[in-house]
Amino acid sequence: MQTTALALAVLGAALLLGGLLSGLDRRLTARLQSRQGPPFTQPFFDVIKLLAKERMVTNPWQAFSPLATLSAAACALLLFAWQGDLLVILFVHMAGGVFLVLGAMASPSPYSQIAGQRELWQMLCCETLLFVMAGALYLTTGSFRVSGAAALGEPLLYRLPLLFAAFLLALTVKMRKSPFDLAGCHHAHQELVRGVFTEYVGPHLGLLEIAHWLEVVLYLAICSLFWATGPWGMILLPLTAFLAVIVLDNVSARLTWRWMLGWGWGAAFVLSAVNLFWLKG
Amino acid sequence: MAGTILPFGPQHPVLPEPLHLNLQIEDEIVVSATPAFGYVHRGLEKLADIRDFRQMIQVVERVCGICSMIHALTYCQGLEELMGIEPTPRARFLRVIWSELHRLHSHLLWLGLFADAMGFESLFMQLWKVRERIMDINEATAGNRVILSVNVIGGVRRDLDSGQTAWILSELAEVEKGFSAMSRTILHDYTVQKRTRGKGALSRSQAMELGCVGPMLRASGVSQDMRLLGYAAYGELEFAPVVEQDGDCYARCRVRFAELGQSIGLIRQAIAKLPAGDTSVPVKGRPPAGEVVARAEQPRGECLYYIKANGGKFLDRLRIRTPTFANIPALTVMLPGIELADVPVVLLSIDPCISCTER
Amino acid sequence: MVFMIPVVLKNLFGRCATRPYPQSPRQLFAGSRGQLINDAGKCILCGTCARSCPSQCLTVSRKEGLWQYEPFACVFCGVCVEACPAGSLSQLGQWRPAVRERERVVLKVEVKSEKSGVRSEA
Amino acid sequence: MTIQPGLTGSIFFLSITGSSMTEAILVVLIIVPFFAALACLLIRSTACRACIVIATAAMLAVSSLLLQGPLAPDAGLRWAGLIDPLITGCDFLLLAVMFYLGCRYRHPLIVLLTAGQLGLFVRLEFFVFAKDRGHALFQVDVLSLTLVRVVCLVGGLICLHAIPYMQAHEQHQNPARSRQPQFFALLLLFLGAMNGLVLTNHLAHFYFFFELTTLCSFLLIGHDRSKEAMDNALTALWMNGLGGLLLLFAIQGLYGQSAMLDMTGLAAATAGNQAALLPLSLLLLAAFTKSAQLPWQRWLLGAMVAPTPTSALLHSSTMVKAGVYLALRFAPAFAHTLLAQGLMLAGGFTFLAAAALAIGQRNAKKVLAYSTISNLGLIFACAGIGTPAAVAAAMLLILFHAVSKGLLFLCVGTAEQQVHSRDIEVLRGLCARMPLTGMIAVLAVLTLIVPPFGMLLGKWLVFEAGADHLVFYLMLVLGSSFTLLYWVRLAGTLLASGQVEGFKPERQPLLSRFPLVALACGAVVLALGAPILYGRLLPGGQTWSAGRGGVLTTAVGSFPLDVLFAVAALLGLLALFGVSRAMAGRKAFPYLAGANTRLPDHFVGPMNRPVRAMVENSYLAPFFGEERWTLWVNLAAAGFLLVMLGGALWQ
Repeated sequence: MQTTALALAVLGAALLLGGLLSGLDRRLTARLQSRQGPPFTQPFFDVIKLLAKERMVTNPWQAFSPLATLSAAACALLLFAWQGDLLVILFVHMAGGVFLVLGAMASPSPYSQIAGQRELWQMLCCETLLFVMAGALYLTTGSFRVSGAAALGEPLLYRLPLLFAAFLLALTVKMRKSPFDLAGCHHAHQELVRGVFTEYVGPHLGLLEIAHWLEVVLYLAICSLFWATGPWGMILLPLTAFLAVIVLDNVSARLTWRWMLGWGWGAAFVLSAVNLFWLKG
Repeated sequence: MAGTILPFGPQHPVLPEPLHLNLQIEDEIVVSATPAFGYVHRGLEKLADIRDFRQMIQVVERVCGICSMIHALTYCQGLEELMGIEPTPRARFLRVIWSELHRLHSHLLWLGLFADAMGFESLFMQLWKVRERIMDINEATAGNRVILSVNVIGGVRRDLDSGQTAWILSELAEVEKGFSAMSRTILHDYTVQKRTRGKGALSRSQAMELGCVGPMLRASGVSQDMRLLGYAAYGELEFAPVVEQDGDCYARCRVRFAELGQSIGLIRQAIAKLPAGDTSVPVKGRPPAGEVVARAEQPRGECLYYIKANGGKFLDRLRIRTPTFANIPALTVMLPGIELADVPVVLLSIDPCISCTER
Repeated sequence: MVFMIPVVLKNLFGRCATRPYPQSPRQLFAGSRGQLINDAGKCILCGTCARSCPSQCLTVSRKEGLWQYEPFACVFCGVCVEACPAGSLSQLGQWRPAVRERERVVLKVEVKSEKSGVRSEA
Repeated sequence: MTIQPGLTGSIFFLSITGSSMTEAILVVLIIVPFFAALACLLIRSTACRACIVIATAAMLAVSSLLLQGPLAPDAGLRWAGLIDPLITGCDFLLLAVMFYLGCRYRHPLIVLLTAGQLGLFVRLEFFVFAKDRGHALFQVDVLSLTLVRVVCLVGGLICLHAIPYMQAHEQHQNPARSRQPQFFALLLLFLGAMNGLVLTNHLAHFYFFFELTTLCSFLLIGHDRSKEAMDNALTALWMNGLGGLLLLFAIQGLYGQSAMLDMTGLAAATAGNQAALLPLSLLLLAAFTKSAQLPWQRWLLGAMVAPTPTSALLHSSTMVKAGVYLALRFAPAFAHTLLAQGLMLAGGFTFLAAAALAIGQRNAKKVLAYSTISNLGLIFACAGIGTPAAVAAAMLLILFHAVSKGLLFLCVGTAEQQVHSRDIEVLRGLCARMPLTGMIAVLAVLTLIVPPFGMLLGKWLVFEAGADHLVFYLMLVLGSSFTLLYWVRLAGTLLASGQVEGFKPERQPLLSRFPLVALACGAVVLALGAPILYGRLLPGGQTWSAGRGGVLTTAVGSFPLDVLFAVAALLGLLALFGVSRAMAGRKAFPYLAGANTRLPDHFVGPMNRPVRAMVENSYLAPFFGEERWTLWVNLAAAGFLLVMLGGALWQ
């Protein structure tokens, strides 16, 4: 019972944090573009409005996918909060991505189907880099548990600088920001309209939005592992990374997924592999 | 199997206007593209049957929301030629000023949309922020922001006093500062170059063969500009067309960006040389029977008006050939072979004005 | 990418270019073609405005003494204002406020009389 | 043990003749299929054949479940005098048949390889092997039990599915004379051979069964007698013949080291023996050919021309597992040597490269084939890592892979008979046309890639076991991501459709439906029973505490099965609710840029004509196409094999 209450509290906090981060993102992006931007709480109003709308689907699978994506994100976050195994957290998180893609591909819309495949490339980018990071965590701390990072005594960043750079790429991809907002970006001004979200409306879209908040929070939580020596590092490093991604979003055009796979991911994977060998060697 | 077939438009968020493309794609590479028209056809040319030749000025202004001033200008110049009217010198210079203001705001708008097509949102916002000053000038001098409605047969409806011209010059200096601050991003940014260089390239001969006009043609190395005809006061001003050789999206971007500076230079020259006098000559009577072809350089290229009058209040025939219509055939050559992600970029590179095209 | 950084940072710490319209509208420039109004006192119901209007949004009926205006058809070109021989038409320095329903302005004009009335119909 | 009434007659018969229960079951498992095969061949009535197949499948299933280890050390010894000459005799017959086939199809390579085998076998049998063979003929441990149950349960279900499949297949092919008797005889014969292969403890007998499965494979691949089928069957025969030859050399070498043919004994006796590494590496090479590991993948890809039950049974869930079985059986012998490291890298490379090649495939069966090769590579790598955790992971992977992959093959086979194509693009939207088969296929894919299902558990174990070997770990990371990619794409393609009006399962024969549903339930139940399975499969080591509070804990991590199952169950309930609500609600047409017509996937195209919006997946042939990469990948794989051999020679 106590565990359930605690889990709900963690999820509530993550939801609040995710929504506020989304609000901060929108506000800050607006200011960087010389616009006023919405209030910080706007994402909450948006989601509440979406949840209250009519349910419509083009394929019944679309009713299932958002639920699965959301529960995978929530489950991964809870596992993180309970200091679980990073590999398992990544597997669970990956399952969320799987359902997102399945939902997108289930619809007959060509936009959403093409975006589903792009999302797969994006997952390839993110997941490989994070799994390499899990390997690095193991090599440094002797354990795949996230608690190992805190027990290390010094910031992981000192030992994994190259991996951190690679992680920033994964974070950009995950936050759906330029130059990698390929499979669905926050506004629909993209050749694939809203990518994997194109065919979602109302409550289903609302759930996906919440899932996205939780995923961003999870990534920032993983980011905090890089400086897990104290609360300040655990707050400031992810926040800096978050802000850096938003600035990057505003100073670059969108690139193509071929570039992302060829140059972006290629370089990031090599960097992280070099970091891994360096740790061992 | 026929591969992927995608309806690109008419209501696609990337497109500023409803063009429809039937895209056939394989592995996200375009195999073929078939444009389709008619989604926003309004039959404006046919309105000549029920609106008299003066009212038609306001109608042709609405052919296009972005280059409205030059539509009206071309129409008025055509009728002036037919009726044998010579507009006053001051009117001719004022027409240049407003034309170039229009070109400025159109090019800034296009640069913004172009940036948006490649997902560069902040550049888009920044350019439109700069554009706001031009819109302010339009509103302060002509009364409206976009559809200026300044042209009449025989001259212009509004005048500029010395205070206004001074203010325009100072505002233009700000505008120049504004877009110059973007020049390195637009011309040298890595991500922008990745998305534009080598995309949708047209050789000189291809551009000529496909009948491209305006910046499209100039970007492929052809020095063609209707302003060289010397209509309005262009014959008395110094300028040379901006020409680039590569013929790709990047070259088109360079041409239009350079034309921003050129337009500001032309306005400065026109204000400096602005003669005194009336803004219009009184016009009596109706256009005599006969036909005339008028041409002018719009931001998107050559605009052509064919006017046939029968001596009555209503024109016999009005036919408009807009620059986008001339540039669209190039799409069928430029699109195959590029990535789906580059379709909006290449599409925007012709600066499509679909309302113009479909009238 | 680096070229854009100073620009966005300047935006971040500078004043923003947008304003919360319609709470704080911008003052229009002098000579802007805003809302069209007819001073019933000066109107002579000659019908010149209706004949010159390119969008045909004006109808004048001398018999009934009515001057009618469809703001939703009006293109705010100002041709009627210039054509008006009595100088009764003018354009305000502000735009028509946004409304939810279609409006039509019907003006009762009594030529050579001071009485007039304005009413709107949905 | 007491005899339960209602067991099949043969068990009853054998048990009353005085043999122990376990030995009776062994006989049922190995001998009965041979007789059933004979019956199939002789009785040409369709109904009778169906009855024989069903009865055999049921008998095998029950027997495999009843089989319990471990065996007495002298198990089967008293029949040794009977069995040994029998098998030796059959061996000569088998080699003679293969030699004849080589001559008949004028395939010099097969002739040469078979002649080599024959010569070597004669030498070994008459001049090398000692006559005294005083060791257990059978072994029943966790490994062989796992495989026997896979063979009997999954294999039995596949045989059932084959009954209606072959009926339809022949209607489509319309041969002059039905070849179904041969087909089912071969399937049943194969089941017996496979049971023998995993249960025998005698290396020479193992060789016999190994070759017998090769012959079955050849005959089944060539079943349709088309030119393509025959070519591919011959490829399979010569490649596996090479494997047989290598195996014989390995047997000779191993016998030379410790003078015994007891497999478990050999594995223990040669551990730490440097000189045994060379024969062991030959043994691994033989295993590689059997499991179609790179660079020997060609025969398995070619084998996909066979009727789908063949692919499901031989080429995904059972026969190809013979190779990994051999590697796992001898894993203790080469643990912690350079050879093991080489095996790990070669397996890891196969895992990665086959997964990458699968991305470029648009033939559904070939995707499944590449995925099989890829997963077998992972299992080989586990044998190379050799830790108890890795070996346990390997067994889990064998089990879960057999169930899910067999199921997927059956789904593709069922669909194939409706749409007459194996092209993924033709299968697009299968879930709308054949809701039951489609959804089961999607479920099967999900069991392969999503926690808490078994494959991912196995993979998690491999990740944790392999994290100390960086190159291997990176291969694992990349390979897993590629695997995810092609599976999700396949499942998404099956789902892609609009306008689903309720869930109305399609009509299909009971014998088609039952195996599908049973295997689907099996996949889910196996995942549910995972904690219990761990308890059985994992050796009782110090570092292991399986199933404590539903959390599987290792020294370096933990897998919270309880949480994941709770979430999955909750999600399932919510999904039922959500989907039914969505089905009841308003249906929408997809976004087609505002040009929709009255048909859900048509838009108004040029000249106002309706055009169908279509999507084809990106297979990226330039990046992942097999035409471009096969040569390079094979060269690299050969390089890894050389490294492996070099590792053996170096030490």
